[in-house]
Amino acid sequence: MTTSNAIPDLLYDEVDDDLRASVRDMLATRAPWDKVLARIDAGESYDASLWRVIAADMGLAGLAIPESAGGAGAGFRRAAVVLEELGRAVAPVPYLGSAVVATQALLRAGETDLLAELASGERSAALAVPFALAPQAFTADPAGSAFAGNGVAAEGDSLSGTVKGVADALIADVLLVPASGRLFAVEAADATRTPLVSLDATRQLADVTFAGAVGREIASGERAAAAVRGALVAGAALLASEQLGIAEWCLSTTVDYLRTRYQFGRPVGSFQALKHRLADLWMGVTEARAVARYAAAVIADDGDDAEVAAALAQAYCGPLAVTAAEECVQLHGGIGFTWEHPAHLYLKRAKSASVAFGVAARHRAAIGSLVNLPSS
Amino acid sequence: MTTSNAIPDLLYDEVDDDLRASVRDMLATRAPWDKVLARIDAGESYDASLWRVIAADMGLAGLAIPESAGGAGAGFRRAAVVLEELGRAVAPVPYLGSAVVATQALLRAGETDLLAELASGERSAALAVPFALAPQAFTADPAGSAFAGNGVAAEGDSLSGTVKGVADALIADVLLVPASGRLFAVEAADATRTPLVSLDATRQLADVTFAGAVGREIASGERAAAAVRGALVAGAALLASEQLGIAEWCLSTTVDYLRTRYQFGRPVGSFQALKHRLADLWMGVTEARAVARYAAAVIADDGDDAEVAAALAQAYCGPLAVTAAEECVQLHGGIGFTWEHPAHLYLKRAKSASVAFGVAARHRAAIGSLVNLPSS
Amino acid sequence: MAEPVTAESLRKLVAGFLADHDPRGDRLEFLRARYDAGLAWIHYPVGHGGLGAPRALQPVVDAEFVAAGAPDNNARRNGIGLGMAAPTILRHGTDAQKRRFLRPLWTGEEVWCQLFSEPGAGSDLATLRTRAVRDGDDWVIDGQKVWTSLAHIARWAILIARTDPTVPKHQGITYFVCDMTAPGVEVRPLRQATGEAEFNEVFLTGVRLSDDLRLDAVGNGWRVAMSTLMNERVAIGGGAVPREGGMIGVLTQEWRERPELRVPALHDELLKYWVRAEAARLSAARIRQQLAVGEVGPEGSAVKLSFATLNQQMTGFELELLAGEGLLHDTWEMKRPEAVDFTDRTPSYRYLRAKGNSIEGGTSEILRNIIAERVLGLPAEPRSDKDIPWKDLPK
Amino acid sequence: MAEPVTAESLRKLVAGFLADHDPRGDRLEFLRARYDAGLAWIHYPVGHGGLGAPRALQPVVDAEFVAAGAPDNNARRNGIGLGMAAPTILRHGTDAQKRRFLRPLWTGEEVWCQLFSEPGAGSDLATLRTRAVRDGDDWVIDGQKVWTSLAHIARWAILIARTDPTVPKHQGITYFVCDMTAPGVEVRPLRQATGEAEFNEVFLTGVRLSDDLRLDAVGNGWRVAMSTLMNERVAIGGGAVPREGGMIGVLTQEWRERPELRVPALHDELLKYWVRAEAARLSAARIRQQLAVGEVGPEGSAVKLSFATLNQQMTGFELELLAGEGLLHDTWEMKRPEAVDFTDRTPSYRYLRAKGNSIEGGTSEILRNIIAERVLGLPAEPRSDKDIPWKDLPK
Repeated sequence: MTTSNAIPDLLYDEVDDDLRASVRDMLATRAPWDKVLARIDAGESYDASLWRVIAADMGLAGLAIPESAGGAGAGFRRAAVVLEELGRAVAPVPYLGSAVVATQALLRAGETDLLAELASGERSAALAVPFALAPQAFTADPAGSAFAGNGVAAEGDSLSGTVKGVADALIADVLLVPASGRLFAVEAADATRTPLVSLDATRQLADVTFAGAVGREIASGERAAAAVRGALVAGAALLASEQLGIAEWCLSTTVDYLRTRYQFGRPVGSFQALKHRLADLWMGVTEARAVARYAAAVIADDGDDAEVAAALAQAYCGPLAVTAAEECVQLHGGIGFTWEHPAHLYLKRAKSASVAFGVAARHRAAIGSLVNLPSS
Repeated sequence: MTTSNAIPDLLYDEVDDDLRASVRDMLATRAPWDKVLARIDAGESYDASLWRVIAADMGLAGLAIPESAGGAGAGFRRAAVVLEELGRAVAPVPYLGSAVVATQALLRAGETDLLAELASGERSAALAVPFALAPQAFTADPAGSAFAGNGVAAEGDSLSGTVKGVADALIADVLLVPASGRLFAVEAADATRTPLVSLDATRQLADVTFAGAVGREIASGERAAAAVRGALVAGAALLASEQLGIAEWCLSTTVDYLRTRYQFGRPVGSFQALKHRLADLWMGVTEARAVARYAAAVIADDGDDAEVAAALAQAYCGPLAVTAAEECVQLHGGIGFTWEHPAHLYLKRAKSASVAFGVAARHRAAIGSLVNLPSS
Repeated sequence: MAEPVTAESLRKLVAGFLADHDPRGDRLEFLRARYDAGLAWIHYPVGHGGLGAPRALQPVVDAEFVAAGAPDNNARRNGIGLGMAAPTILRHGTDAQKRRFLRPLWTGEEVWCQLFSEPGAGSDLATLRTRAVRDGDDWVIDGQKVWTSLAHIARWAILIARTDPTVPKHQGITYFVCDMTAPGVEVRPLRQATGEAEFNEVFLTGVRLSDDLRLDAVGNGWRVAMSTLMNERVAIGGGAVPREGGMIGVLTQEWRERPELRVPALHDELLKYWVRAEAARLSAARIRQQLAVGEVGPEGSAVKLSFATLNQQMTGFELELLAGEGLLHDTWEMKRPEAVDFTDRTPSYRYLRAKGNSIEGGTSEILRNIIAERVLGLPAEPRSDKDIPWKDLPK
Repeated sequence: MAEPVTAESLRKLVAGFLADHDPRGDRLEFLRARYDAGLAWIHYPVGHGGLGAPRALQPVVDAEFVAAGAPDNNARRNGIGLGMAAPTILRHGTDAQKRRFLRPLWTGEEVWCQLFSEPGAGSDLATLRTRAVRDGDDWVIDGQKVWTSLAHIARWAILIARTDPTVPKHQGITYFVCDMTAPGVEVRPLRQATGEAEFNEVFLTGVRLSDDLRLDAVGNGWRVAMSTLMNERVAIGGGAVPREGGMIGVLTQEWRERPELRVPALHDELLKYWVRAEAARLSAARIRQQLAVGEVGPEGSAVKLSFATLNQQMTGFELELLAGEGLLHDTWEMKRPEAVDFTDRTPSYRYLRAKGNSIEGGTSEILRNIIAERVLGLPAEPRSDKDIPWKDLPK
């Protein structure tokens, strides 16, 4: 049984607060929700210029990359603050995929060249696995010839096969591809990326096909498996901060609306049934914040409890963000169900995120295995 | 897959209404809740004189027994109306155990002598299995030498062993005992019945021990197994009507209280959060009524859907009655948590009943098997 | 009708009608004749498409026409007309109004829509701002309506508007039939979270309606509107469903046919939905049995409420069950469907569309208020808005 | 204290104190000396058991005394005194009151109870009916209080009573210290659903309290009581728990040690509780971290609310997990426990006792109101009872 009774610092420090303020300001200017929505109507997807500002100009892509590899050495705890703000703004940028998942894969694999490129914000990367793949579902094949969870095989350095429903691949410059027990870096231009109509159009998925593309081996064997699994664990853990941001936006937007909307001669927010629901939601958000901060801290500190923390994060924060978004739609009444109100963007992002890295039920089952609570 | 799209009559007819009124009147006079509570304080259990009135004087023990066997031939649908009222009054009588479970066992076994005694109300019987035994957990041993679910073995007509936590045995004259693939009738006086301090003191459980007691064989082999299983299915199905009665009492008592209790210068029942909870509870009670009536009708008609109907009844009505009782305690505030208020009697009866014949989760699993929704 | 109407006598009547009218002939002619023969909605009065017969016998008549391969009136396309406008006109309209509107409504020649909801009103419908000002024999309408399905194909609308802002809000409302072809009526698509524009916004600018389009007395509109909405809820509480009908059937089919989707931890949740769906189905059936013997209860609201909750939860569960597949959608292009086609669309559409179930036709919150007050008899909230002139209300 | 107090300086102080006082000597003498040395509650002022030191350093002092095997003040037996009466007396009492009450309170010589709740008041505490009428230098108290734990062993009580029924309810209340040995104080056990009498009813009949037992000004009792209750909620939000501490630990232990109880359909539910318990634990830890750096937020209410909900659900789940065993109880005889011993009792006791968690110390409904209004800033319900004289309120 894994127990972790020592609890790391779960608060934000002043640097976090400053970071949050600058990211929030920048997003309010460059990516207000109506611009995000307009991109969807225009059939566009990721916002490359916004990403350039975040990754290169503000230098946030390298937050979790050590200074030795050209990063800021600030760790995943601070990256989590950025993710909260990106969730709060449903921003269409590949921060999670590139600055968390791919970054962690490279860190675990011991790769440094590509890491330096990511740190500078020049290029971005995505791990070529299905967005819905749960960490615990990714296992190195015992024969060492393939990874479970995607459909790519390597012959020498030549890769073939298709990975379905990959997040953040459409905007990536480099794809990290697990194949035949090894982990490769492939130029994205050498793969065929088919955009998919996605429930969450602010993080559009793609099918990625390799037809003899040349890969550069980054790691193999145990190290490769650990890199991919570690990347998925970090993704699941840090996604919780995005989900927290989504939930906070939904709660505060709903509260603001109900304070000013009058019905039956009273502010709607004075009706007790709604007050109690919002109080419950606030409780959930409060707990989600502790859970998300814990997950970020454990990943940042490379703690023993990482798998539990990540599973807990997705078991709790995934459904909570969905509940927050659903309450936001419902308590706005008709207006919250329209295309011209941002609530649906949050609903789609929250629901999609709750499936990412595996649904909550899978994470609960993972906890059962990790803490010795077997099903039978 | 069992489907049952044809829906029987789920309403009450005038005879039901009259029956309900007479049972309710009698219980209001003879077994108001403070008398029920006083029995508990006095360390007494079942109310034998009340049972005599119900079983013999009012002739209700034989409702579901055919006229040919001395009963009223009115069927389980009407017995369900009696059970609703008994639940509503948390009455300490063995109607479920004797007039439903034991009666159904005898009907299935084709026994008539004892059935006639039950019909007349002269004697009562209980099936000697644990109260928490789920119908689907009771299976005849393939070797035919014992039944799973209780611990009694027969050598010839001599029975030995102990059954734990049997309901309605303390007041029974005759025990129906599954043992070694056969079903026996044993004089209760020939067994040792150890009363247990029970969560629900209005239906006190007992451990029943046989030490070479002589049994009269009622059925054996397939017929015995079918009799016991059918009795448990009927018990699970009809218990739903008791649970409906509990839930209705809790809902209406709470509504009455909140209409007249003032806080903050208003009737407490005018606060919207409580109104919405009570509306949800009313919805649950409304659905529970349909489910309970369906279960009673299917058992009464010996329908193909009996096992699904019984599992559905316990999967839905068991938890609903518990919710109703819990809301009743909570919404009465402090007073509902005191010994001198009847709410705790309903809470204990509801919680205990939700475990009887197996908890809801077991019944859902049973439905999964019955309607071809396997777990993996 | 001297003889009591029975299933038998109705079958005979239909047979006689079919002998005289070829069900394979001109569709509209056939439907008009059916109306004139009193075989349209048989519980309506003679002369208005009915026979004054028990409503419970309608299925007998419909079944005979279906068996004969007769054309139907495409009821799905005119749900508001048939379910809401018609009963309201029947109850509150003049004889001339009934004669003018009911036949083309039933045959589907004229589609209806409903101009009740407003952006500023929401659940508190009675605060509506759309004004109707008397001008000679006409009324001049100005305002904005919203959530109007079918407005883009409708010939007529039922409309409520404020005729007196100086009295409390429920008292200053009047009910009209609005000519959707009148100058000043502008219909714009209203797009939802699904990307589709199933509804419309309707802008009314100086729309002139003659006074004979007014339904019932001036100032009596709220009462009339309430009877319209009652009909809506009865309609929603509607038809019989087999076990595993509707959304639970989608889930059980996926579970049975695609073993690779089965995650043990989702099994009990699936069965919980099965139990709740079956309980809701039996409960709806019991309510129909009550209706059939005349015990009309308030349980219809419960059916709508439990449907909305369950449908939302089950569509959410479907996306979890499908995992990666559930993250895909078909298109975000704006379409204008005439009817909601729930089960044939993508799971993502179902999930999003179901979110409207607890808003449209009375929010779940309002339904809970109704149950608490009208069924359980719990006291109303303290209200300050019932006695104040509409113009002085906080908004 | 010129020097800033540090953990180091405190350890030195305790060491010095221990050098002078044998922790194995007379218990009461030791405790009194500890109080007089300012090492009781170090954040209290000098002269009243403290050093005016940061509260966060208290654990340092306590740990030193524990390590030395010193006797403690049996804080559990006097929770109301320590958690509620003491801070209120400190803040609102006269110097004489502080000197009279605080030392024997801290040492445990005098146990305290709380006379706030009344049968007719409930969550609307301010409607209380207990009267206090001035008579010379005394006040004469008449009324009935309820839910009074420890009343049967208490020497003193904090009491609120109505001194002016002609003003609105919050304004006519005064706060007293009640002498539980005074004539006219009658304590009767109040039995709960568990069968035990953990609480009492207290009948006050012509009880005379001298005016120097009044705390703060006449008519100021409500404000004082609010500060008392604030302390209660902070106290409930209390201590650190290891992973799987409390009720979730009971469940996980049963699941691990008794494989025969494992029903697959209960597995995911157990894990759901695990997740929620761990989230609640981390959240409580985060709140303690905030408190430690001085960010006192309203999250304490959330800890109490989520504890109550989760504890009730988990104790209910335990009975389902145990099936037949869960249907048994130990005894229905009336007992009078001095403290709630949760984990060592039967599962049936836990289930029943947990029902009180959402009522005692502020109902979950009231806590939700507090969160909605004070944290989220949602508007209050319209209220008519704030400006009406108490005597004219509907009751």
